[in-house]
Amino acid sequence: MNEFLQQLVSGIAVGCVYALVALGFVLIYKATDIVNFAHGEVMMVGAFLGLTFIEILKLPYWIGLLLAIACMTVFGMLLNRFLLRPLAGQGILAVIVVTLGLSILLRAFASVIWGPETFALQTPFYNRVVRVGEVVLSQEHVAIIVLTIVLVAALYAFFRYSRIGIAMQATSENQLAAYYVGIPVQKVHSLIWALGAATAGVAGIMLAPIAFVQVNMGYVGLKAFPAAVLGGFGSIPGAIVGGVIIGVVESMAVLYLPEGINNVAAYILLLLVLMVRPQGLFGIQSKRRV
Amino acid sequence: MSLFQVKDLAVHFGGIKAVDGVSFEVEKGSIFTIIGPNGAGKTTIFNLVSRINDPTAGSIHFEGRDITRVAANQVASLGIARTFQNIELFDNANVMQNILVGCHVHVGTSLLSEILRLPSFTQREIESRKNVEKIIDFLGLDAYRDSTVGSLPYGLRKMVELGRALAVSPKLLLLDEPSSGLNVEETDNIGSWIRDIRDVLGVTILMVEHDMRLVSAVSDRVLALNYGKLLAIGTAAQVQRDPAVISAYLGN
Amino acid sequence: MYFPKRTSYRDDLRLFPDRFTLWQYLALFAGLLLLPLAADGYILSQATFVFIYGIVAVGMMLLVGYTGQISLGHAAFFAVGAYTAAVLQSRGMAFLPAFVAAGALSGVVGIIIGLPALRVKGVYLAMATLSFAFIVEEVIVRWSSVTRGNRGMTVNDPVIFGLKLSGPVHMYYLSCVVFWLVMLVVINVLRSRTGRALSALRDSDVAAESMGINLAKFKTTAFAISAVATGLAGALYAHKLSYISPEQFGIMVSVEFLMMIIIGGLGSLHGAVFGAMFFIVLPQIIVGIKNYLPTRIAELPVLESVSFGVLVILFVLFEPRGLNGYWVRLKTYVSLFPFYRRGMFKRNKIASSDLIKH
Amino acid sequence: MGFKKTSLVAIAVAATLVAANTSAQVRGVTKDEILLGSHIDLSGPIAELGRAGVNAGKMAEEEINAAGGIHGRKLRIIWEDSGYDPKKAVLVTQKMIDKDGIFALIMATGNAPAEATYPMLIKSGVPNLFAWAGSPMFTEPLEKISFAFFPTNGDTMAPAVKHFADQGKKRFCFIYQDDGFGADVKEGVDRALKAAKLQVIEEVGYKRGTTDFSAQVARMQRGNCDMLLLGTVPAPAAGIVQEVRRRNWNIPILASSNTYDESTLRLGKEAMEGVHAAVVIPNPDPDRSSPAVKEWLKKYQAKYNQPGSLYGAYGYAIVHLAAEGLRRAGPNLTVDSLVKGVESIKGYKTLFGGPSVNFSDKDHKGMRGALLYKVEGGRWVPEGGELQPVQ
Repeated sequence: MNEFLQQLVSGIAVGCVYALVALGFVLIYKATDIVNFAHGEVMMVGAFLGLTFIEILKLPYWIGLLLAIACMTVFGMLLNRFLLRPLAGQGILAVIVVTLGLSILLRAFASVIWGPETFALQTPFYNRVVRVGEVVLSQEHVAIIVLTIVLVAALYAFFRYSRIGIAMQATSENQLAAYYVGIPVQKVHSLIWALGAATAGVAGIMLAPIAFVQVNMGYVGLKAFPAAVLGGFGSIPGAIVGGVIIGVVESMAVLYLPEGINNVAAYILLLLVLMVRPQGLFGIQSKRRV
Repeated sequence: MSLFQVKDLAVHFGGIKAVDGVSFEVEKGSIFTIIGPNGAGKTTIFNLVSRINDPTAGSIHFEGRDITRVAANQVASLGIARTFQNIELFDNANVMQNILVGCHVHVGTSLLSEILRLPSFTQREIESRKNVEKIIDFLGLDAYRDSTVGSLPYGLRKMVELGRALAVSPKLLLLDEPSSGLNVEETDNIGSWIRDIRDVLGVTILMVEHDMRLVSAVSDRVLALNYGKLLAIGTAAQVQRDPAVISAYLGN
Repeated sequence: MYFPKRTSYRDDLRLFPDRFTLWQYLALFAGLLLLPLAADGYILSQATFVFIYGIVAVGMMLLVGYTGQISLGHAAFFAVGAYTAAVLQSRGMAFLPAFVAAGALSGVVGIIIGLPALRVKGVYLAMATLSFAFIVEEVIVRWSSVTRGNRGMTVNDPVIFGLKLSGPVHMYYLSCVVFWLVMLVVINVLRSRTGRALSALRDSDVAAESMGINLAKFKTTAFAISAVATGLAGALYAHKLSYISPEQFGIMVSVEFLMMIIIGGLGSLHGAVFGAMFFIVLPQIIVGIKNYLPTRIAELPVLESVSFGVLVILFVLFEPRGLNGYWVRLKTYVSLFPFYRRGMFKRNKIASSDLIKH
Repeated sequence: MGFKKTSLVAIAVAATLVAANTSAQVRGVTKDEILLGSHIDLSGPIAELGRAGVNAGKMAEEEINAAGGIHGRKLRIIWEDSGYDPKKAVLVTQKMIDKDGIFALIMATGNAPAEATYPMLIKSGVPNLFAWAGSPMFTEPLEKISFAFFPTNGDTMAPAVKHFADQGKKRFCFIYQDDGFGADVKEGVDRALKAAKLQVIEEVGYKRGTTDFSAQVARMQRGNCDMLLLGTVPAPAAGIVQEVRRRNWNIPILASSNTYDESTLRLGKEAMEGVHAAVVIPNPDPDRSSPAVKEWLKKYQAKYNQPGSLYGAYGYAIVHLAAEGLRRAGPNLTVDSLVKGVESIKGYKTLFGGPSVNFSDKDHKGMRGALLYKVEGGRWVPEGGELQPVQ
């Protein structure tokens, strides 16, 4: 039982990381119709920035975290401006290929700038544990979950109440209409990218203490996509739930299922969803009109 | 017994009743036109007939057979072909190939015979090319046989789409706003093409159109539609005189 | 410029539209046939890999370029082909039947992996195929009683009618022959009813359906043919390397396949072949360039992946017709000399650049 | 059909040509030069290792030539980049065989690339000397012209596992990387436990790039084992060990040779204390190794102004071992005399220590035993002497 609870918690923690990455590219997809296959690598960049501030420049953890997030927003805007805006109106294949190319480039540049080695990122929670009765939980896991909840709550409030947040929603719903009512669509897009990159960055920095920081950590992005589809692409709560589900399923699979299933659990889920309910758990299906 | 009947046809998208209990019949060899303001549900009826959407209620009969539930890709083989409001051509292929696609249901070569280029294949292929050649002559597209459709001007592409529909050698031809995007002169041409298609090829025509000049020029019967409801049905003149129709167009 | 002049419908169906093209290809075949007399094993091995990846590219082009179905799962077909051939021959089956079986089995897998295409398209399809590829890879790892799992397995030399094919020269001829056979099949499919149906459903599935084209059937056909080709290539790859392990069939392989045809130029078989050539030759080019670069940069381990990524992005954004675009322009330039004018391809560019938009 | 006939003719012709240029005197050996080739990763995932290996390899090459070469012949080694890609490895090796005409391939680096090029070497009769890869393929089954220096990952792990079994450990749990490398370690673990009439209680694999090991560790905890074995590379090892200690589960841990690396300590920090590792060659250590090694470190530092590493040590040792084999082959160097020469090497010790290297006409494995190291005060320190191999 304790074993189960502990696994549940660490599963949720990993799921939260998936969820944040998924959330990032769902935001971007909704607003700009661009599916960013490089979002895992964006997360990786975030982790490396965190590393730079916290380990290399020896800044306090929280300050380093904030600085990294700040840099990520800028990074997101730059990506949007120089790579993805030119993609506007291009087809899905173009988007897939360009973002895949981007992921290759980001990995390459990271290994040039920071080197191919693996790095450790110290956190205030390093190797501490929380005891809840018999259950022993790693503070790193708990921290991830708490941070995610806070972040999601903040985002929710932002979209619900802030003027720009509402503008973003409008743009996601219908770009043309938004444009007509005088929303600066371009600006909103780059803000969305900023937001998407920032959430990914947070995910990366939170993942760092358990998975370390290294060039290939971006492959987590491959789990985020099933998460997003599971929640019905384009639904933000969906992305969160999807991420957590996948995290939990994976870690349970290691414990209770034959070897190897855990490696493909996420993808089996994805296929099931696509076959049975392509619109996902939360999404709504739209048909092309002639 | 008319060629084509629609009984109490209705379809709802969410709350909206796009088509709401419409019934009409199309006589063999006639030209039947559906008119109505934008969003009246004209194209939706076409999409129901060509089975892109499923009706919520009602039935569609063609040659006395109920086709309300046949698969979308079966419609053509029954002898119903259509064109689209904003052209749906295969832009990267040339005119010849586009129209050849129209022959799809008639060629019926097996993958194996295609790979091995069996005589049966060659012979079928040649037949369909002869057939296409006739259509190209008929529509006077000879000059553009090998040009990529994507690079043709709008008017010509409309003709190509018409040709593709004819290649199905349909008994019933659905034309979705044949005049849209054409200038006056081109519209008149289209008018005469439509009549020729009926008179020469003996194809029954069901069309959606808003250019009243064209409508009154070619239609035998006209149906006016608004908010998915039937307003009036009769000759062009009758319908145009109908107060309900007038108020619908004036929008009060 | 060259205008087709036809006197009968048969002329439309010719493999080579005119004598000139026919002679060009005969010359090419002769060249390929005699290459081993001139070239050493190194060149031949490169040529062999070009043929092998050419087969993959042609298969992918049929699916992605002509049918508009995105696949990130072709590594799976490659793997299935390779392992089927390897396993069957290790259990004493002769090369030819094993080779056919490799194609057939990956064809079946292709149909399965193609199933999502009946429900979803675009990025969903890309992800579905990717997921299947992961699962196939995992199956190969787990099914170690047959595949030796992670240990990988050695592959016997193919034996055809008692002739043991080992060494670069034999593999060169083998893959050359297979390449042209696959090419011929794909060409024949593309220029007949099926081919027209495929590009029809790419350009407008609604219109295609209203013309009586059974989308499900033809999407599946496309996946099957593409998978068979890739599977055969996989079998050849297995023989060329004579050792295979699951690690050689990771997702990056699928990604590379996709990028290969993008760089080559979507919607053209020439493009597919150019893509394959480029893919094999790029590393040599880079090695060549390295000598002229300052050591600081030449030392960078990532040079190759960077140039690959950059090129792909540039091609998509600025030359959607890929290398084939340049080829076509060169040909027209030569045939029109001196009347070639810039911007001659504006319209077609619009037309073909939206191949990539599906 | 014409095509076929002509092609067969051409095959025949080409084949004879190929045959012709192979049956020259001895390929790659002239009266004043011996030409060797190597493919190694300089641009891929293990480029770091590759660079160090090549640097040190070149160092060795120069020393040997400075000392007058081998029976008057200078040694020349071509270093080709494989990028850890089997396809590229095959291409460059084909080039070295056909274009450069190398006498032998040494130090083929990385499991996948080295395994991919092995068959073509055997086919074309080019000796495969001392691949830098833990795969058993090169010596099992015994192949006349193929010699290993590097013990298989299993051969290194087995003696260490056996050692702890003899010390009375009964219940072994095993976490391994789910790929070729992990499979090799697993083979060694099973071999050792079989020899001790035991078996693994719980085992689980993880894929490269796994983010969180808590599930794997939790699964191990079920087995209530008395020793945890790791078939891992540095980063995951550190991750797993931290997770184990975090659950304050203080079970003794033995890790495979790849874990024996400074980065494991850097990542795992104090959690790594007390972890054992099977070791092939000890890390060249500026303050604790022999004067000769210190000398080597100085030379390396001077030549490349970066510290010499364990990877450098491997490259250096492999080239010198090859030279030893060539020397023993005598003045008239042929493939056969080389084989005789290498097979006559007994009790050879590398500059850096490690188990002794022994060859015979029945055994081409070279190193078989292992050393045992342990983390103490944040560094790897040796425990006892050389462990005897497990058959």
